[in-house]
Amino acid sequence: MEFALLLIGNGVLIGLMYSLIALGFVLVYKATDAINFAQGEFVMLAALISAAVIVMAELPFWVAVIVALAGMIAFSFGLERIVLRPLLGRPIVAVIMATIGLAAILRGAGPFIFGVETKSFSLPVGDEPIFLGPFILQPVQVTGAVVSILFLAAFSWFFLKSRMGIAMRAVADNQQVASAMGINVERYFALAWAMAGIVSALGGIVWGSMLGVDVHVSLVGLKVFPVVILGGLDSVIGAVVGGLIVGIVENLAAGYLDPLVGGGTKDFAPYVLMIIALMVRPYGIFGKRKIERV
Amino acid sequence: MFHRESGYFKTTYMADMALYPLPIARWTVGVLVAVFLVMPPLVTGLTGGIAAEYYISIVNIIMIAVVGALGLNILVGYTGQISIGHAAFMSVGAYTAANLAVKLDLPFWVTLPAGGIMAAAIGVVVGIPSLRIKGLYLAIATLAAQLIIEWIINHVPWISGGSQASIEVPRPTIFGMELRTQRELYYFLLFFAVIAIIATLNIVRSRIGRAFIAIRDQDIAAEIIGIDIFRYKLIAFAISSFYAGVTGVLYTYYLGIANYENFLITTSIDYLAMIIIGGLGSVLGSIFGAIFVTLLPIVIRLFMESFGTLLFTTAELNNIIPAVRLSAFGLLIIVFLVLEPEGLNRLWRNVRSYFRVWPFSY
Amino acid sequence: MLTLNNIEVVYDGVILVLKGVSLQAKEGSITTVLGANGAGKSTTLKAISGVLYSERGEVTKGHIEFDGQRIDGKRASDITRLGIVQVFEGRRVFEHLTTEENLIAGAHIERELRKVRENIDLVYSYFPRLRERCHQEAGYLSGGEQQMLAIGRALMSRPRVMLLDEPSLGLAPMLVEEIFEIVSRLVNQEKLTVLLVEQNATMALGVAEHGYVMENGRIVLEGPAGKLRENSDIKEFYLGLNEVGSRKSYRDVKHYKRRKRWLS
Amino acid sequence: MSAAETLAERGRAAPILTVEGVSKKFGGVTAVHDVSLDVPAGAIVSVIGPNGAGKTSLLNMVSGFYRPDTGRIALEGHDITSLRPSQVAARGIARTFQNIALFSGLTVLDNLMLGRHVHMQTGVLASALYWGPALREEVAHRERCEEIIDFLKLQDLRKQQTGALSYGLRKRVELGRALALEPKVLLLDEPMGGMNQDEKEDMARYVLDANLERKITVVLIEHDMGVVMDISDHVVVLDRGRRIGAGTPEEVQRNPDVIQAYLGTSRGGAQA
Amino acid sequence: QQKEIVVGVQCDRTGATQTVGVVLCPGLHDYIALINSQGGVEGHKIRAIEIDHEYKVPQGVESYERHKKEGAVSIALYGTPHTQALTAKLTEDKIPGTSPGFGTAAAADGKRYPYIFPIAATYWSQGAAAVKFTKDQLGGNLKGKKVAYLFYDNPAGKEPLPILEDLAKIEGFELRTFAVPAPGVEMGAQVLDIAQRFRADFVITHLFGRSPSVSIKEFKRVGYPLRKVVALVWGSAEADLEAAGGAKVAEGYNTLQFAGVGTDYQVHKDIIAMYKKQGKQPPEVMQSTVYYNRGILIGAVHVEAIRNALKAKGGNGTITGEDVKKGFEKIKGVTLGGLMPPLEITPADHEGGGWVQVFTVKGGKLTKQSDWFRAYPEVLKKHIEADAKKS
Ligand SMILES: Nc1ncnc2c1ncn2[C@@H]1O[C@H](COP(=O)(O)OP(=O)(O)OP(=O)(O)O)[C@@H](O)[C@H]1O
Ligand SMILES: Nc1ncnc2c1ncn2[C@@H]1O[C@H](COP(=O)(O)OP(=O)(O)OP(=O)(O)O)[C@@H](O)[C@H]1O
Ligand SMILES: [Mg+2]
Ligand SMILES: [Mg+2]
Repeated sequence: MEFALLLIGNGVLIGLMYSLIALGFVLVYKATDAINFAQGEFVMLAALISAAVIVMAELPFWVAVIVALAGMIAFSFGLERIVLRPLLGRPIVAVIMATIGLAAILRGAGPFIFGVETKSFSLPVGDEPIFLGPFILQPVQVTGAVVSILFLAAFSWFFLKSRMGIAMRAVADNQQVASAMGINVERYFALAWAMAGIVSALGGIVWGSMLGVDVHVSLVGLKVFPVVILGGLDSVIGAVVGGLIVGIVENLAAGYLDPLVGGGTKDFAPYVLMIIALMVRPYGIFGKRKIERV
Repeated sequence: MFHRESGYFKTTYMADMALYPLPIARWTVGVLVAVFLVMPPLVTGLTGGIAAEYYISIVNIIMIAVVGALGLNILVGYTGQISIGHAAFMSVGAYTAANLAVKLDLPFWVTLPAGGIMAAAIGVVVGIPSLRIKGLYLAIATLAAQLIIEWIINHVPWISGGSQASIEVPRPTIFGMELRTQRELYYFLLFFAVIAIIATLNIVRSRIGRAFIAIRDQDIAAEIIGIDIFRYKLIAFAISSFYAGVTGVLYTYYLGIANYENFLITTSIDYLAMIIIGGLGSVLGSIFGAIFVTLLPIVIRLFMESFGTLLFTTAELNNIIPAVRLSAFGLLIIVFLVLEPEGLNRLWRNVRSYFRVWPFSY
Repeated sequence: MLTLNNIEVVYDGVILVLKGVSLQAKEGSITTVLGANGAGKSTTLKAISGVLYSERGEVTKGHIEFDGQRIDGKRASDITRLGIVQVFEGRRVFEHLTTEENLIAGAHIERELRKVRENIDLVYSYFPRLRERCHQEAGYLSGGEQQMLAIGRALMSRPRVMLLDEPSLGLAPMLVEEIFEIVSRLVNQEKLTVLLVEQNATMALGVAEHGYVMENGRIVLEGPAGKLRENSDIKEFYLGLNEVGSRKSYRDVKHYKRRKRWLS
Repeated sequence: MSAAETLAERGRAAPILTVEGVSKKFGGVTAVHDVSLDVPAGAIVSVIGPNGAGKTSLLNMVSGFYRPDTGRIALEGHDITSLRPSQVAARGIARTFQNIALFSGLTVLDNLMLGRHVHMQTGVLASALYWGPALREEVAHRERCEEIIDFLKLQDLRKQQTGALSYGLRKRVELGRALALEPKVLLLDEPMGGMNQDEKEDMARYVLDANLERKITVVLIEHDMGVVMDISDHVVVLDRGRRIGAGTPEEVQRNPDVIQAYLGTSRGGAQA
Repeated sequence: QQKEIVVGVQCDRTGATQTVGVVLCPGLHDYIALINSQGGVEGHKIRAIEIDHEYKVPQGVESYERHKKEGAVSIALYGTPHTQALTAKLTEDKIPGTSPGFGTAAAADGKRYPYIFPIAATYWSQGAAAVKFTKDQLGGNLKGKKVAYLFYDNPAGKEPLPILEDLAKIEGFELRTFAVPAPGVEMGAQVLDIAQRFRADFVITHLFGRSPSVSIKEFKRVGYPLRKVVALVWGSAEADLEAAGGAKVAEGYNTLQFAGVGTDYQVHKDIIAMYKKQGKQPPEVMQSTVYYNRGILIGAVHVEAIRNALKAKGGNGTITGEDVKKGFEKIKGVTLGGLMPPLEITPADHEGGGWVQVFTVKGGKLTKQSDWFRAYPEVLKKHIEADAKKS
């Protein structure tokens, strides 16, 4: 029983770390209807920037945070401007493909620019495990979880209550009409990408310090899919709840299912759960359903 | 394929509905077929035996890719169901054929359709969620299918042939002749590529294909005019996975081994890239896309190899080429999408419609 | 106050849709544009509001002036800031936003929160039905309610000019009247200028001061609404009246009837 | 044949479509409440009512798109209440949509051919071959579609993509697609919406011709009272999901409930 | 007579295993350049044509055909799926290919796979060696001990399983397996299980990519001593330690190596001298000695094979893939000052003995812990023979 509790504890923390990455994905989808297949590479880029500042330039951690935030915001702005804006209103698969192309560019150019060797840095929270009852918590993961929850609160408020948030949802709903309401559609798209950039920057720092920094960091992008689908592609709270579910299910699967079937079920257990969940709720737990009327 | 339409009148519906209603188009197709038939000896004559093997090997890989891309386009381009798990069906086909070929000693003309049918059956199962799940949610459900199929192959030795998950397959034989060299495999692959192309052209212009497009454009209306959309989505999944299964089998015979690590998500994404870049909902686009995605990295590399030495040393080049090739691949995809989001096929049509009235442009 | 001078509009770089359209909307009155399907009425409105560009359309000739300022080529959001707002054909509410959020989005250019609240109350006073549905997702409102919301949303920015595209489309007769009444009231009370595109010519010519008839991308007839109502072609093709002025029955329409086109 | 005679004659015809006490709720909203309706074979029956009255929802239930919470729908005496839309279509009910729902990537001809989907049989293998029976079937059905093309005067547009057509033409193609199904009952949801007088007259003509020449029973939703009163044999009025009146056009026009809920009193109403 | 002898080099500098490729391939090239700068092999320059295949099989096939076109007499393969995919082609075309540390373990059998040369300890040999090391660490007796096997859940990860299971029976220890599925960025549950539920006495890990470093971090977190962990060859590089937070964090961690570690070998001095002579700095990747040295090893084996082939031809005439294959099969006694194991490749044994060395993290550095050794050859032989019978 205690083992199960420990597994769940693991799952909660790692799940919230997944959410951190999923949030960036959800923001972009929610505001611009674009699926960002380069989310993992975004995180990798942020991690590379932070590592460059800390390891190569040997500057303090907080400088790295600022540079990574600024860098990712600038990058997202540029990306929106150069790549995604011309694709506005084009078929959704074109946007998907563009982000796949972007992922290739980042994977090719990122290590080339920032150096191929693996770099590591640690968060100022230290490396010593925290003991909390039976739980042994890794400070990095705790940090990631806290950041995730902070973002959840901030973004939930933003979209539900703030006028900018409402405007952003209006843009997502119908760009043309939104522009006729005096909403500067491009600016909101840029804003959405910048927000995704911010989340990715922090995701990159946390994951980068956990995994060590090189191209492999981008692998965490793969974890996003079951998370966002379970929670609902366009739901901020969904990203967090989805992350928690995936984290917990993964851990329980590894703890209890693996010994039975003799293989790593961790990766596909969440996917199986996801399909079952989708059969019941086709738009995820919190996703909004498409309004279909004739 | 530059043809002019004026001057030909069709007197029967049959003539109006032919695949290539204009004589000039029939001629072009004829010439193309002839070119493809004589290509290997021609290339061999021009470049010498070993070099020819290389060039033909590239054509061979493209022809295999064409089959897979056509299948995926039926599902994604024509029926509008995005799939990111296409490669998994290829591995289903590959292992089915490999097991039949090794355990039961069956020849390729049995294992090939068998691989296709098995993949189609699994495809139908994977398609079942499409009853309720739509759009991107479905796309990611197919990603799940990819992972689950990979997992099963990896963990069931009876399918995978052991912990290495690879099964060596004897080369295909025709009339007692074993096909080994690229030149010999060329005709083998060409045969199936052509069949796949013709079958796709026929399917998409007939009742089934129209139903697919109807589902893609307006699923509610499709259902209300009498199309059982669930059934047709499953049919689309089945046909598409059949093609994928055949692709997997062809690939297995081409390599002489079945191995699921040839068919991971990256492969699925490559195929998706082919049809998006080539043009969704277009047979010609699938072919263009297969060519483009296969050739692009090779061309970029050859280009860099030829001109890079002017600026860099070989050691530097070894480091630069891969990075640049990957980035350039991504960049070209993006540039291309920004310029023509509807794909190569659209670009081709624009060129063609320009020439159609040429030299009397408006 | 709003003048279109000989404008041409091209879609996709090749499809010429408006071929030299000139018209004016007088301040504080309703000006209507009639015309068959595909004549280019909506395109005209989109050219004014600037949303044309998001449909790959472009004003290639002529100019559009508002208060003596050229506005063609400006971005849609900037034009809205000048006080011109379009109510789209076919309602086009933000489906996933609630009624109230739709209104808030409509007031995007209004900075003061207090004013936004005031405007919402004003809209609710015009359309009490909307208050009842204020927390309902707009996509599930009925057609009429969506139309009210679309107009109400446009009012939220306190525009000086409202471009109304077929407000009666799909609405029940009583509602059509109601909406036209409200529009007239807005024009009278709030000094709103309205450019109205309508298929329901009877209603449109009833409330408008001046009218234009558009055919195939050109203005083919214009005049005061009263005059237009008397025009025999208008009577037959837009009002459905026969020569003697009484309504003819749809059952009596012949299979092959005479078609009138002013120009082509 | 005067209108009155037709009606008397048709009133006696056996109902081809019967709707008995159907209701439909969405969350808290009752879209349709206990509505019954008999559609005599060969008649044109109009359903009118304010926006949100539940007219479209009623059609949606008939065509199988919504499943009624209660009640029963029958075609020629056979229960079709719980059939799926495609099965309903196969039984012979076709419809058009309030907001046009054509297959925009296909040509006019292909849209009509799709209308004939339920009458065709070709399977996957046969169509991959496109030879023999498959080809013969295509040709045979192409002929039927050509008849409809002639009927609706769409000859020039056969090979045009429907996405590029004008609104009025798209509505006509949609009617054509429904007719291609060779339905027993045709459901039309605001076929004249967004049209000008001229086009409405054309559309009314086509509907009447389909009814008289092709003997198709028509259920019509329309807000243009001029059209409704002129061409329908029978009118049913809904309000807030309930049936508040029914009868001949004249009766309905005099019904005070209907006037209060729907028609109002002035020009916008009857356009007369 | 050939002026240049072409060797094909498949490499992954942009794919799933790029962190290996960017270090390993330069090592290989540097060694060949060194040989060329010393006058080549028997007077022949060697041209190593590298093609990056992005760890994708179709590109691997294309690169193979390209190498063939360029006239390659041997090919340094890279990647298990690629090796599998090309096995048939290599045999048909009679071009030998090397697959150190990947490919099938059964390919050690030169009779069965005449043109595939693992040239280094296969996963079977590594598994056996890891058990031997475990036994030594646990005081020479494994009876009743608990050994955990933490592996990447793909064919390569699963390959040592039959050997481990067999040895568990022979040595009487309890083996439990823990799979880490791709992408392996998280394994909290498995490590927790090993440390707190199973309570393993020793852990053998066989992980790839990012997962070795994640395993180190997780073991640290749950407080499991790293000195009771031994990693097979792809979890043993400096990069893995760095990613885990630096070598000091990983104190005690044991690694299996099939090439020497560090830069204290003569070749390194020679390579540095070569760069100096060209007026250049030696490449930074040289500091990643685990992979760099493996690159050297691969280069050296190819060079030796070619040397043997040329010698057999008596210095004149052109050598073919078939000649080089025979050249491989004569390799013996090449040590590069201890960087290479006492390799002895024969027509029957393409693995060359299956030697490994253990290096342990001590004082923030990978330090040599054992000499070259191999373990349980009889068990391995039995498996190779059984596998050959299967087909
Ligand atoms: N985005 C577009 N791209 C290309 N052509 C267009 C586009 N929008 C409209 N058109 C064409 O421009 C012409 C005029 O269209 P418009 O919508 O302005 O007509 P309308 O007068 O408003 O008709 P309706 O009464 O049907 O609304 C039509 O022929 C239409 O096909
Ligand atoms: N799928 C649905 N989900 C939720 N509510 C719905 C749905 N379909 C219809 N409604 C509601 O049911 C009621 C009736 O709608 P319906 O579309 O049938 O009206 P209608 O009579 O056709 O109106 P109109 O004349 O405006 O087309 C409305 O209040 C509508 O909001
Ligand atoms: Mg319009
Ligand atoms: Mg309706």
